[in-house]
Amino acid sequence: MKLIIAYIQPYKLNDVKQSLYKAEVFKMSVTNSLGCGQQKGYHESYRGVGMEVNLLKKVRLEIAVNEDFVERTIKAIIEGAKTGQIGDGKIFVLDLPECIRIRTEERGGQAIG
Amino acid sequence: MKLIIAYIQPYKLNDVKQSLYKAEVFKMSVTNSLGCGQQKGYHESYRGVGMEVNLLKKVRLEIAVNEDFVERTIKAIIEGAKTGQIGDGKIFVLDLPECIRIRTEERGGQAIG
Amino acid sequence: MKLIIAYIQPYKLNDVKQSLYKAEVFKMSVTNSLGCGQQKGYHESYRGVGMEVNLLKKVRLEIAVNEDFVERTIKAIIEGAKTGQIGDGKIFVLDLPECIRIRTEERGGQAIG
Amino acid sequence: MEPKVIMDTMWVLITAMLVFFMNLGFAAVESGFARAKNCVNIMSKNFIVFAVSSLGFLTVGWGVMFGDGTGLIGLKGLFFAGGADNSPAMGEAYKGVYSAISWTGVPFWAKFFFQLVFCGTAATIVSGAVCERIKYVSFIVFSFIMTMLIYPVVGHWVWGGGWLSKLGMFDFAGSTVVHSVGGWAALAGVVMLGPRIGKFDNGNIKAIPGHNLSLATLGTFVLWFGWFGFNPGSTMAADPVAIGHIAVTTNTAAAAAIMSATLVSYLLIGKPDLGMTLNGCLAGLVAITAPCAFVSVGASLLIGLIAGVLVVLAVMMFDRLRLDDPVGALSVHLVNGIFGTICVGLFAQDKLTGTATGNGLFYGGGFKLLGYQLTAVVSVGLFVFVISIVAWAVIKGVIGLRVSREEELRGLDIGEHGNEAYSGFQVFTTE
Amino acid sequence: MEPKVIMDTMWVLITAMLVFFMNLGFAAVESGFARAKNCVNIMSKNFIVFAVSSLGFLTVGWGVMFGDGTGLIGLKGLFFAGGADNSPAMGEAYKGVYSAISWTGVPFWAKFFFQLVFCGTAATIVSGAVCERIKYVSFIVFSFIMTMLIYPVVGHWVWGGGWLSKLGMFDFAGSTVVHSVGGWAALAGVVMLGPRIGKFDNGNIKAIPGHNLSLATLGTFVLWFGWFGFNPGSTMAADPVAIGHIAVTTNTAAAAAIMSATLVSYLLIGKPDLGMTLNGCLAGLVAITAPCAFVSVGASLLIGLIAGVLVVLAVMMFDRLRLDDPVGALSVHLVNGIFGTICVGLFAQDKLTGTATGNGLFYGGGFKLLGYQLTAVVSVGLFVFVISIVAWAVIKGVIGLRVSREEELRGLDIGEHGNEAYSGFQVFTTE
Amino acid sequence: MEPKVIMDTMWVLITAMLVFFMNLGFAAVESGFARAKNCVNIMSKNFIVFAVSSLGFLTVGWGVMFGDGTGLIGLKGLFFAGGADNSPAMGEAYKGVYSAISWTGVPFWAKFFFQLVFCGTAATIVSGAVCERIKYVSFIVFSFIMTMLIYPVVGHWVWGGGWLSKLGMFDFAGSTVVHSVGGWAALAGVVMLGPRIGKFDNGNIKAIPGHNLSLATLGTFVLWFGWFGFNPGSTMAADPVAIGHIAVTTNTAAAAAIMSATLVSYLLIGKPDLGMTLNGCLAGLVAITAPCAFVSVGASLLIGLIAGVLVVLAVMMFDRLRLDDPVGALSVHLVNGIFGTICVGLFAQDKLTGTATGNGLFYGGGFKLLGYQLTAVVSVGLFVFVISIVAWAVIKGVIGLRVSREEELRGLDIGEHGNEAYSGFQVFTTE
Ligand SMILES: Nc1ncnc2c1ncn2[C@@H]1O[C@H](COP(=O)(O)OP(=O)(O)O)[C@@H](O)[C@H]1O
Ligand SMILES: Nc1ncnc2c1ncn2[C@@H]1O[C@H](COP(=O)(O)OP(=O)(O)O)[C@@H](O)[C@H]1O
Ligand SMILES: Nc1ncnc2c1ncn2[C@@H]1O[C@H](COP(=O)(O)OP(=O)(O)O)[C@@H](O)[C@H]1O
Repeated sequence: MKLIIAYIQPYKLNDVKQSLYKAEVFKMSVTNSLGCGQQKGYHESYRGVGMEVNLLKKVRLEIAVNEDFVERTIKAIIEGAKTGQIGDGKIFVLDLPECIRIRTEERGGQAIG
Repeated sequence: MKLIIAYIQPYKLNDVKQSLYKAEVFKMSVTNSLGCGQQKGYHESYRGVGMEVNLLKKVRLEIAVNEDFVERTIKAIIEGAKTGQIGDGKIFVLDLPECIRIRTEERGGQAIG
Repeated sequence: MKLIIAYIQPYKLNDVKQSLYKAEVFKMSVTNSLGCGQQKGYHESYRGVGMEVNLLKKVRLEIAVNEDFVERTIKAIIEGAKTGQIGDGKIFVLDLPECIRIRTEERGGQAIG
Repeated sequence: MEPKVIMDTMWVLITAMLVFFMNLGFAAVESGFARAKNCVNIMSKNFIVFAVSSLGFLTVGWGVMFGDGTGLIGLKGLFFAGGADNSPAMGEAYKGVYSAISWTGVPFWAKFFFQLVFCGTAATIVSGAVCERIKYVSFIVFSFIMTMLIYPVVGHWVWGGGWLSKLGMFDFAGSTVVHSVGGWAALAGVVMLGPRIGKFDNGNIKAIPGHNLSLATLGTFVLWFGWFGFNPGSTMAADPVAIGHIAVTTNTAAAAAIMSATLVSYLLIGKPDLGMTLNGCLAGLVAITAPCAFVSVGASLLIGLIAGVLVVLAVMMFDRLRLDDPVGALSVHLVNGIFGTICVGLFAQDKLTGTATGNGLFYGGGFKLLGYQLTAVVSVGLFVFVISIVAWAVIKGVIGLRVSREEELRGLDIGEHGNEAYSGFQVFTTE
Repeated sequence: MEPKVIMDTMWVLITAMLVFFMNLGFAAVESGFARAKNCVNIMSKNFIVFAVSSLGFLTVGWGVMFGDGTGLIGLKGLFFAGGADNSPAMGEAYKGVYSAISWTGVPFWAKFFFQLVFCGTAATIVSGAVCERIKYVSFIVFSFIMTMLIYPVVGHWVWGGGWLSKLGMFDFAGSTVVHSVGGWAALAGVVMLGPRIGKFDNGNIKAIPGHNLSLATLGTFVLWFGWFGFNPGSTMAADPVAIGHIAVTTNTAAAAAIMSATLVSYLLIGKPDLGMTLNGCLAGLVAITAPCAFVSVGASLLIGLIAGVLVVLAVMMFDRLRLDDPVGALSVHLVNGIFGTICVGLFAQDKLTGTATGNGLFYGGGFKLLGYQLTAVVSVGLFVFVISIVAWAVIKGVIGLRVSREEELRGLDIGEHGNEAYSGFQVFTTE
Repeated sequence: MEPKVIMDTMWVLITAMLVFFMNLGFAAVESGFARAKNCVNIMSKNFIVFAVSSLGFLTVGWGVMFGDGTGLIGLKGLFFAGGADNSPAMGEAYKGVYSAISWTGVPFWAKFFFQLVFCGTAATIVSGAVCERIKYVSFIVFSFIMTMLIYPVVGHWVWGGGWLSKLGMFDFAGSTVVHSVGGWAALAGVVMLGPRIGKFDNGNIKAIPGHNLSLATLGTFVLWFGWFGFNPGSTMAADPVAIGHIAVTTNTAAAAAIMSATLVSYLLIGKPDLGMTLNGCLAGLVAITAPCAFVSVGASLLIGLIAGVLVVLAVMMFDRLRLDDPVGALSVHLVNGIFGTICVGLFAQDKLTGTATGNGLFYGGGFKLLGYQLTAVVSVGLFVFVISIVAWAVIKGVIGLRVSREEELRGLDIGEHGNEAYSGFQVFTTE
């Protein structure tokens, strides 16, 4: 099993959810996050004092899937999130040795979905 | 070492903390998260326009433990979070090759606790 | 590649960012989190009823780097976050088999930076 | 029209507007002391309750309260405030069916508007105590009963020429008529509803912090501000000496109660709890409401100091009694409504600003006045509590009182209204 | 000076202050119904707009509105409210160039201040409808045009001795002059701007929830409160019977509209939507603004009930029409401004509080008065909509109307002001 | 009682209520400009400070300010406002120990209440400047000193028949007595406390954004609203011409200052900063406070324009001077309090609304009046700053001024009160 972590532009969340559903990936966890990358930040000021903001609002997805779902999940995320512009985001794939469904205490592959 | 990630129902956080303490797991990190899984969402509306909410509030736990603590930690989480109803949540277990305590720069097993 | 997760004191975020820049680590993701560790909590009360707060505000960093960057990244985080006092935080290092840049669909090492 | 009528009408209307504004204060205090997930529901309740009052008091309440009738209830001109009336004619000159309020020389609708905002206050007090678990519709139904029957009946006893006023009991601006009535009805609601999930888990009392103390503080400021309409306005005439005096007794009691409540909470809790400071202010205001025109500024200081102590102890007591009152409505309005009513019997000085109350106990008046005041406290308490229990019980039987456990956990905002109060904000609800 | 002048001046100034306070209400309602990322911008717009009005109305607006002139526009004493004037002299005794407002016996600057706050209200109405996408500077420019030209011209027609007043059309406190004018200008802005990104994606209507319904609720309370200055104050004289009557018709219409809007939204949407309840209140207030002094309390109840229904249907209709009005300004001010103006023609009772309006249709007055009212609705609508479209178009051409897509996505707070409204809070903006 | 007394009393009390309401405004502005973690503390300070003022001014302050005595201080009827007094008797007819304020014909407690709310304003100004680092108790102690000694002494000089009033210096509503006094005391506090952690790290100035600009905006609206009590009310008599005139000069100055502050911040910072717009409004209001009754509407426009520029430059200057004033209290109240006092000497027109001020410099009055005004600026500045430094120093020695570094980092809400302002919300505090 794999644990897929993806950072995307916040306003792309709905599109990514759509394309994940199309790919029959229905389960995920979403967190808001601040990201610092290639995308340049912006300038804020407060009462005459300026400040550079380089931590931009991003949405973090965490999706646990079985091996055979990895590629389609990645493709789905890209499909939903890609604009070709800097700031689109990243996908990280980790190995996931174990997974447990709390409700049933099932383990492994069948616990994921 | 292992990194245990668990998604639970928010109102179960205190119970889980209790059972983790009982299992002598004292260290953890907690983040709020939105989850989409088997549990069905609910309907909201705003000024006459409806919307389906399927991202439900969840609490995300991150617990790094040594091998010999893995099972008791999992058991403790289940004990605290399980209601037998859809939405109870998931536990993901990742390998954790390295761990450093910033304060002492200790590494590995003794840095975890 | 490795995925480095670090928990630090919130007010140390700027220092850590500085030292990471010095170490030429420019990309990261930041999330707020609540942590429970050695650092003792504090007492709150509300309308005459007391409560122990042991989940303290922490900042969570997630940084994906290539092997050759791992040590300097860890050093940079420690440099920025270390005060020698309880609560300084932890660094966790995970293996990162795969990494994709959504914008270009590049994979692996060159997608990280 | 001669100046006096004009000036009195301006005074009555402007102070009535200030009292109306207190609705905002109650909404802010009560929602601020509750959790974010129930904020829309509380705002809705506190918003619609004045609409309910306006219709309830217009259609029936006014008639029951001020219509000529028996010592117990008004009977004439019962519906739609439609009885004969030749206001602003006063006293002897008055010809109409609302003679109990013919002592003030302002046009009819000005009288009505002023009395309406007081009725609305009594109704809105209930909202806070029953919040975070009551069904929206059930609260609305109760509010109709409150404004068409419960409040007007007590109002008739004290201000509508009923038996208590005949007896010689005095409640200048409504410690009993408004605050105790609201408090008793709230207590009945709290009893019938039971505590919020998690409040008294396995025997120990859990703190359920309010989501927005800024809101609660602003709300308390607004109530303090509105009270300058509530008390000085209750002269229903621009009597310079009286309104000046009342403004100062009112403010002094509030100030003293703020200090004592803060100090006591510091001593008992270890730190000066903002919630207690705010409740202290309201406690002082409620306590001075009945005696504000009858007592000296010095006495108002003393009354305030005591009220501030009472409210802190009461908040803790109700917790011990396992009565879950999320906003402290009982400690503020019930406890101090009673205390304030009694204070008239203790601190009143005859004719201080005109009214012949006779002297209170501490001014050589003996127990006479105090006795009348206590009679009112007991009789009003009994009547309102019993009838409210019945009303809540009937509502419970017919449409139910409390939302489902699942809805309570997710929050009434989504359950009752399908709305979120703070869309976009990360709100972490672990209880 | 004799008492009457003093009392009238106090009344005019105090009610004017209440109307001024409505600026806070509009700011709170409009920002509460919008997203957190645009909150600073909306607050800025609603804050600066009254400064713009103050300068615009002082320099030119007042003269255009009240200066003696033609039936279409004021011409004398045009600039800096500087024409000859011997207020508080009234009627015959008045010698000056602002004779259209010489029916009220208060000093000149009191008249000016009262009229200014009304002008400010009309200007602030626009802010909400065009929010979350309009450039700050473009809004400021339009507000100058609004307060120096558009509002004063219509004001001249109805209140400045212009052709509509001569015709016999009646708008007591401004359903047409203030609310419809604001509404039409807002509609033109909405049309010229187009909807917010994501509102009408691929054909279906998307909900874009407001970020702070506490704020919106407090704001509505403040507006309700301020309306007791808006309507009763429009007597511009402390006439006891009239102001008491108006306070009650105003409040009753609001209460009725709250109930009907809540009920209708419950029936149509399935749950009682707080936003609709709040809009309902405002709808009732706008609708009763024109007729408040001319209709009975019973009629005001009916008017309110209808207004509450209208506003809910209107909100849904504008969505269907793909007109994106984030705060419901059109449904409240335009739709009910028109409705209220018409109600005068339907429910008016001659000389009810003094004014010789003649009777409305339902009181045997036939279609005469109704005809005048409709003439006003149509002519004002045409004039304001057309001139506003032109104004918006010119602004668009010269400085542009709408912020960039990127700025709109990130939020106007950062783009236009470089500020964040809720620094430190985790705000999750996925649209 | 004859109408005049009644009308004047109504005016005095109603405007006093508006000034009281400004406490809400200050609380909202100051907490909105601070961080979420210190919100409960600021709300507590701004809430309790009026209670402190009420008790301090009642027990001693009033007597020091208005008691007959020397040119420097009041001596008669010192305690508990308890001296002989036969108000509302005026002038000759007045028999009592508070003759300095016998020019107004309202009952005693009305005078007291009006003066109390001004004292409260001076005290509350300090709160904002010292926020986010001062100990709760230390602030309370200073507030007692402020309201029992510092403010009343200066008040005696200017309004209590003291040497400055004898000299012929004029401060109509308190640019000096209220705002400069508050400002100087605040400056002393800022100096003694030092900056917040992180504000001036390694030499450069860091922005520490406020947590809630909605709150700050609403607060500023409330202050603007309250100022219509502050300035027009300072007639302490319902003089129609004067109060109308003052309402318009007050509003015009605010409007002009808003525009100029916004423009200047746009030019200097690159974008129109909302915080500067809000401070601009307050700056205009503070600046017009002294001259509001003595200058023309045109002059008020000019005064406002300058005030708006001054406040923006001042905010930046204090940062450069490493004086950490989180809410801009110094720039608003101190700088513009001084500026406004000077404006009397520049723009005053003799007997414009009755008072014989003599003409200011720009109206051919030469430097005479200006000289008196400057004397007041300097003497008051010296007195208040020195005595405040001493007071702060003593408090520092005895109980300490500043919370621990650890507490400051975690926030004073938890440290001082054990509360959280926004329980449940994810607040990200990285400084
Ligand atoms: N090496 C990394 N470690 C952690 N997070 C990263 C890393 N690289 C990118 N991210 C996340 O992805 C987001 C988008 O990356 P960015 O470089 O701005 O866009 P792009 O990858 O298209 O150049 C960043 O804001 C950050 O949250
Ligand atoms: N495959 C997954 N990847 C990421 N998060 C998941 C996954 N499955 C479940 N979750 C998280 O666990 C929560 C509970 O899962 P859910 O399916 O609703 O309950 P149950 O597992 O009892 O059926 C979800 O809301 C989501 O946050
Ligand atoms: N085993 C662990 N698993 C997850 N998070 C941890 C663990 N140990 C520490 N943390 C995180 O690191 C933070 C600091 O740890 P703490 O023990 O308080 O400091 P120190 O490591 O210096 O003793 C904690 O608040 C928690 O967020």
